[in-house]
Amino acid sequence: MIQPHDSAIVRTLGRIIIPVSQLFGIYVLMFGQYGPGGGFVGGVVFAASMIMAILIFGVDSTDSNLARKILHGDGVGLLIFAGVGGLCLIGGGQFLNYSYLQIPNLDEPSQHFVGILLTQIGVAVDVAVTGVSIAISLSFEEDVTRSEEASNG
Amino acid sequence: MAIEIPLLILLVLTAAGAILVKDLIAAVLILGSYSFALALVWALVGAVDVAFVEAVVGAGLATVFFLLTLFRTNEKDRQIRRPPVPWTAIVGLPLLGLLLLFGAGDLPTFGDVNSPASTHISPVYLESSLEDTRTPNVVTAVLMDYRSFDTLVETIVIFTAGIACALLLRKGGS
Amino acid sequence: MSSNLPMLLFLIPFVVGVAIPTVTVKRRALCPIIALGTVSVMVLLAIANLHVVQTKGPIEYALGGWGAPIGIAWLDDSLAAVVILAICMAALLSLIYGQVTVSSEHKKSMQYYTLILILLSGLVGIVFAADLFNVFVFLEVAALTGYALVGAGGGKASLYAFRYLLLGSFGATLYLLGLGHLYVATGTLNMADLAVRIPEILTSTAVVSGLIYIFLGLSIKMALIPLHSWLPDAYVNAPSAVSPLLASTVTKVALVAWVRIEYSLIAPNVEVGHVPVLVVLEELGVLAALIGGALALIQTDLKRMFAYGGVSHIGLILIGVSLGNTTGFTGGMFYLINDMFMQAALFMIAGILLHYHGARTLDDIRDTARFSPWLTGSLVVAAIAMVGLPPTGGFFGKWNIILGALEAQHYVAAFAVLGSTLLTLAYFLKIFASWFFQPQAGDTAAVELSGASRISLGIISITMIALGLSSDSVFQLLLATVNSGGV
Amino acid sequence: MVELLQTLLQRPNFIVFVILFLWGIYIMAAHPNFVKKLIGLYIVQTSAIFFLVAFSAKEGATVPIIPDGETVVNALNYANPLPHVLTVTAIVVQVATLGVSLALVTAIYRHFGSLEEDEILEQLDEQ
Repeated sequence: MIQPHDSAIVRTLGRIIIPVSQLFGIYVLMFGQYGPGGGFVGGVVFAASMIMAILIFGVDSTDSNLARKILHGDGVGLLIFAGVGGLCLIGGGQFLNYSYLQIPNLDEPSQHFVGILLTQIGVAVDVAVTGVSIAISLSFEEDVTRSEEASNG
Repeated sequence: MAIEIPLLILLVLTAAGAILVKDLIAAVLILGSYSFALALVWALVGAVDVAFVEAVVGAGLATVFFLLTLFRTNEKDRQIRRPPVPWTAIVGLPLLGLLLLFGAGDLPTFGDVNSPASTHISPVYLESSLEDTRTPNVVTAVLMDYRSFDTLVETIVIFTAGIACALLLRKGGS
Repeated sequence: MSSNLPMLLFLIPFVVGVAIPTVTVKRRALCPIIALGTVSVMVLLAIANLHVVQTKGPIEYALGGWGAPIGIAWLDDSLAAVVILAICMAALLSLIYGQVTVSSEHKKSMQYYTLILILLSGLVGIVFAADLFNVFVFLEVAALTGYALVGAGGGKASLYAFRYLLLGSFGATLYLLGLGHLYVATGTLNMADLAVRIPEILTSTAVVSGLIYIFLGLSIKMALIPLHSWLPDAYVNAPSAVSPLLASTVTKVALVAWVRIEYSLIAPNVEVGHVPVLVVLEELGVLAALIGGALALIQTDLKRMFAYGGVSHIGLILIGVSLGNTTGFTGGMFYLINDMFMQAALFMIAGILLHYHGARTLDDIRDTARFSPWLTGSLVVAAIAMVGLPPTGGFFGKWNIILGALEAQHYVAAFAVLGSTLLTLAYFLKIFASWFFQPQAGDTAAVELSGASRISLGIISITMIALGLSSDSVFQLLLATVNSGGV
Repeated sequence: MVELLQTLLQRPNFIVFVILFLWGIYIMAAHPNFVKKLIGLYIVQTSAIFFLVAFSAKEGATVPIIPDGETVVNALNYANPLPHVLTVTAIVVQVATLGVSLALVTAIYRHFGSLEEDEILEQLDEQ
C-alpha cells in the first residue's frame, strides 16, 4: 500500500495545503450557481486534496481519516441525485422535474434552485469518493490483503 | 484571435512532446501541460466552466491517475524496435482526414452569430434560465436542470469506473 | 403512474446496483438473490410496459418536465418495448445461468452484480433515449461496464479488454464528433426535432459527414465488419458467466440506436451525390453477413465460432433495416430480437462445455465423453434457429428479410441472406460432426448438469421456438411502430 | 481546392483540431507502448471536445454567466451554453474511461510484466 512520505517539507506543506484545498472545493461547489464551477469541479478538488493526504501521510494514518471513511459511502452521491429525482416522481411530476419537489413556502424557481444545489452536492460526493477510490485501486500492490478491509466499505 | 495563435501552437507543441518523449513520467507531465493550454484556449473562447473542468480534471486528476499507474508499472517507453505501421492506419487515416476536410466545407464560420447552433435552442436557455431557476450561471442551469438527466447518467459512469477499477485491481476485494 | 414505466425500468436496476455494495456488506451471499429478484421485477415491468404501449400508444417521456427540444426526451414505442422485454429476459436467463460458473471464476461477486445491473440500466437507456447526447452517455455506461466485465476474466482477458476499450472509446469519440457536426448544422440534439430540420439540409457536407461519423462510431460498438476485431477476442476470453449477456445485448442495442437514427433522419431513396445512402448500408450488411459467416466457418474454437456467427447476424439485420420497406424492417428487427436469445444460448452452451467438460475446441469436443441430453437438445434447437428453419423465430426473421429484398428488387441482398444461411449450416455441421461421432463415447454416463444450467438452457430453447410460433403478434407490434411514424 | 484551403486558413482552430485528432489516432494504432496509446486516446478525445467548444463562440459574446441586476437578457451577448454542457459531461466521461483503462493496464502489467504490445504478443505466441 502507499507508504507515508518522510520529507518534513512535504508533510508540513501538506498540512497547510490540504485543508485549504478542501475549503476551496466546498466553495467551488456552493458557488457553482453564480460563477464557474459546480459539482464536478468541487468534487474533483476535494478528491485531489484527499488523494494528496493519502500520498503524503499514507492510507493508515489519522491524517487520511477522512479519505478512508469517505469510501464507505460508495453510492451515496448517486443516491442523493437519484433521490431528488425520486422525490419529484413521488410529488407527481416527471423524473428530475424540480417543480414537484414538495418544499413548503418556496416558489417554483426557488425549488429549481434548491434542486440544482442538492444534485450538485450529490455529484460532488460521488466524484470525490470515486476519485479517491480509483486512486487507491490504482496504487494497490498485487499481494496486498491486509489493508483491504480498511479501504473498501 | 491574436493571442489565440501562440496558444494553439503551444497546444500542438505540448501534444507533440507528450507523444514523442520516451520517459513516460515526463510524457504524462507534458500531457498535463497540454490540458492546461487547452483550458486557456477555452477560457479565451468564453467557455470558463469547460476550462475549469479541464484544468482540474484533465491537468489534475488524469495526471494523478497516470502517475499512480506508472509508479506501479514501468516508467520507460522502451520501444526496442519500431513495429510496422498497421494497414488499417495507412488506409484509415487519410480517409478520415479527407472526411474531416470534406465536412468542414459547410460548417458555419467561427463565431458566427447566425449559425443554427446559436439561434435555434440555446437562446431559450440564456433568456429563461434566470426566471426558471434563479441561477445566473447558465451552464450550471443547463447541466443540472434542463439536461440534468445526462448529468445523472454521467455520474453513473464515474461510479461505474470506481467499481470497475476495484473489480479489476483489488484481489479478493470486499 | 403508468407513464413512468420506462423511467422505472431504468431506475430500478440502477438504484439496486448502486445500493448492492452498501446493503450487502455483512452478507455477500444475498447479492445473487437481490440481482435475480431485480431482473425478475424488470421482466414484469417490461411486460406491463409492452401492454401499456400496445393499448395506449407510444409514451413520450419528457425528463425534468422540459419539453422535447429544450430538455431530454425518451420515446417508448412498441419497438422499444419489445426490445426491452427481450433484453430483460435474456439478462434474467444469463443471470440464472451465471450461477453455474460465477462462484468458481471470481469471488468478487458484489462488484460483478453491481456492474451487471448498471449495464442493464445503460442498455434500457440506449433503447429509450430519443436524444443524441443522451444516447452517447448511455453508450458509455454500457461500454464501461462491458470493458470491466470482460477484463474481470484476468490474464489474457485484460489485454483483450484493453483493446476493446481503445476501439470502443475511439468509437464513442467518433460518435461525439458526429453529434457535434449535426448539432452545429442544426442547433438541436433531439431526434424528433432533427428529423424536422435535417431533410432540407441533408446533402450539406456537415450533415453527411456527421452521419458518417455517427455510423462509424456505432458500427464499432455493434462490431460491424471490418470494425469487428475487438469482439471475438473479448467475448472468448470474458468470464463464461458474463459472455452470454454481453454477446446477446451490447452489440444489438448499438444497432437499435443506429436504426432509430437511420429511420428518423434518412428517408428511403435519399441520394448524396448520386449515391443512394440506404443501398450503401445494405451492401455493408451484405459484406458483414458473408465475411462473418466465412470467418466463423474457419474457426476451431467454439466460442470464437459463435462470436463470428453473431458478427455475421449483425450484417443480416443491417440488410433488413436498410431495404427501405416495412417487410425488410420488421424482418430485421424480429431477427434482432431472436438473435439476442440465439447468442445467449450459444454462449451458454459453450460456457457449460468449458465448465463441465473443459472443452474449448472442436477437437476437445470429439475427445469428450457423452454430453447431457439437455446440452445436446439445446444445441440442436439453437442450431435450427441459427440456420433459420421453421418453427423457430430465426426462420420468420430471415424469410421476411428475403421477402423485403425481393420487394425492393435487391437480389444481391436476398442471395447474401441465403449465402450466410448456407455458411451457418456448414459450421453447425462441423460442430455436429465432432459432437455426435465421438470415438470414446462408449457406455459412460452423461455428466449431470446443475439445476441452474438446466433451467436456463430449457427456458431459452423454449423461448426460441415460442418466438417462432408467436411471430405474427410480434410482427404486428413492430408494424405498429412503423405505422405510427416513430422508430 | 483553393477555396477549401482558404476557408481552412481562416480557421486555425480547425487545423489544430485535425492535426491533433489524426496524430492521436495514429499513436493509438501504431505505438506499441500501452501508456502511449492512452496518451494518444486522450489527445483524440480532447481534440473532439475542442471541436465542439470552438463552435460555441459568438462574435462579441462573453461568458454565459448573467451579471447581477440584468433583467432582460439578450442571447447575442452570451456564448452558447449547450456545447459547454456537452463537453463538461464528455470530459468527465473521458476521465472515467481513463481510470478504467489504467486499471486494465496495471492488470496487464501484473500478468505479463510488460507494457509493450510486441513483447506481450511474443509471450502469447510462445504459449
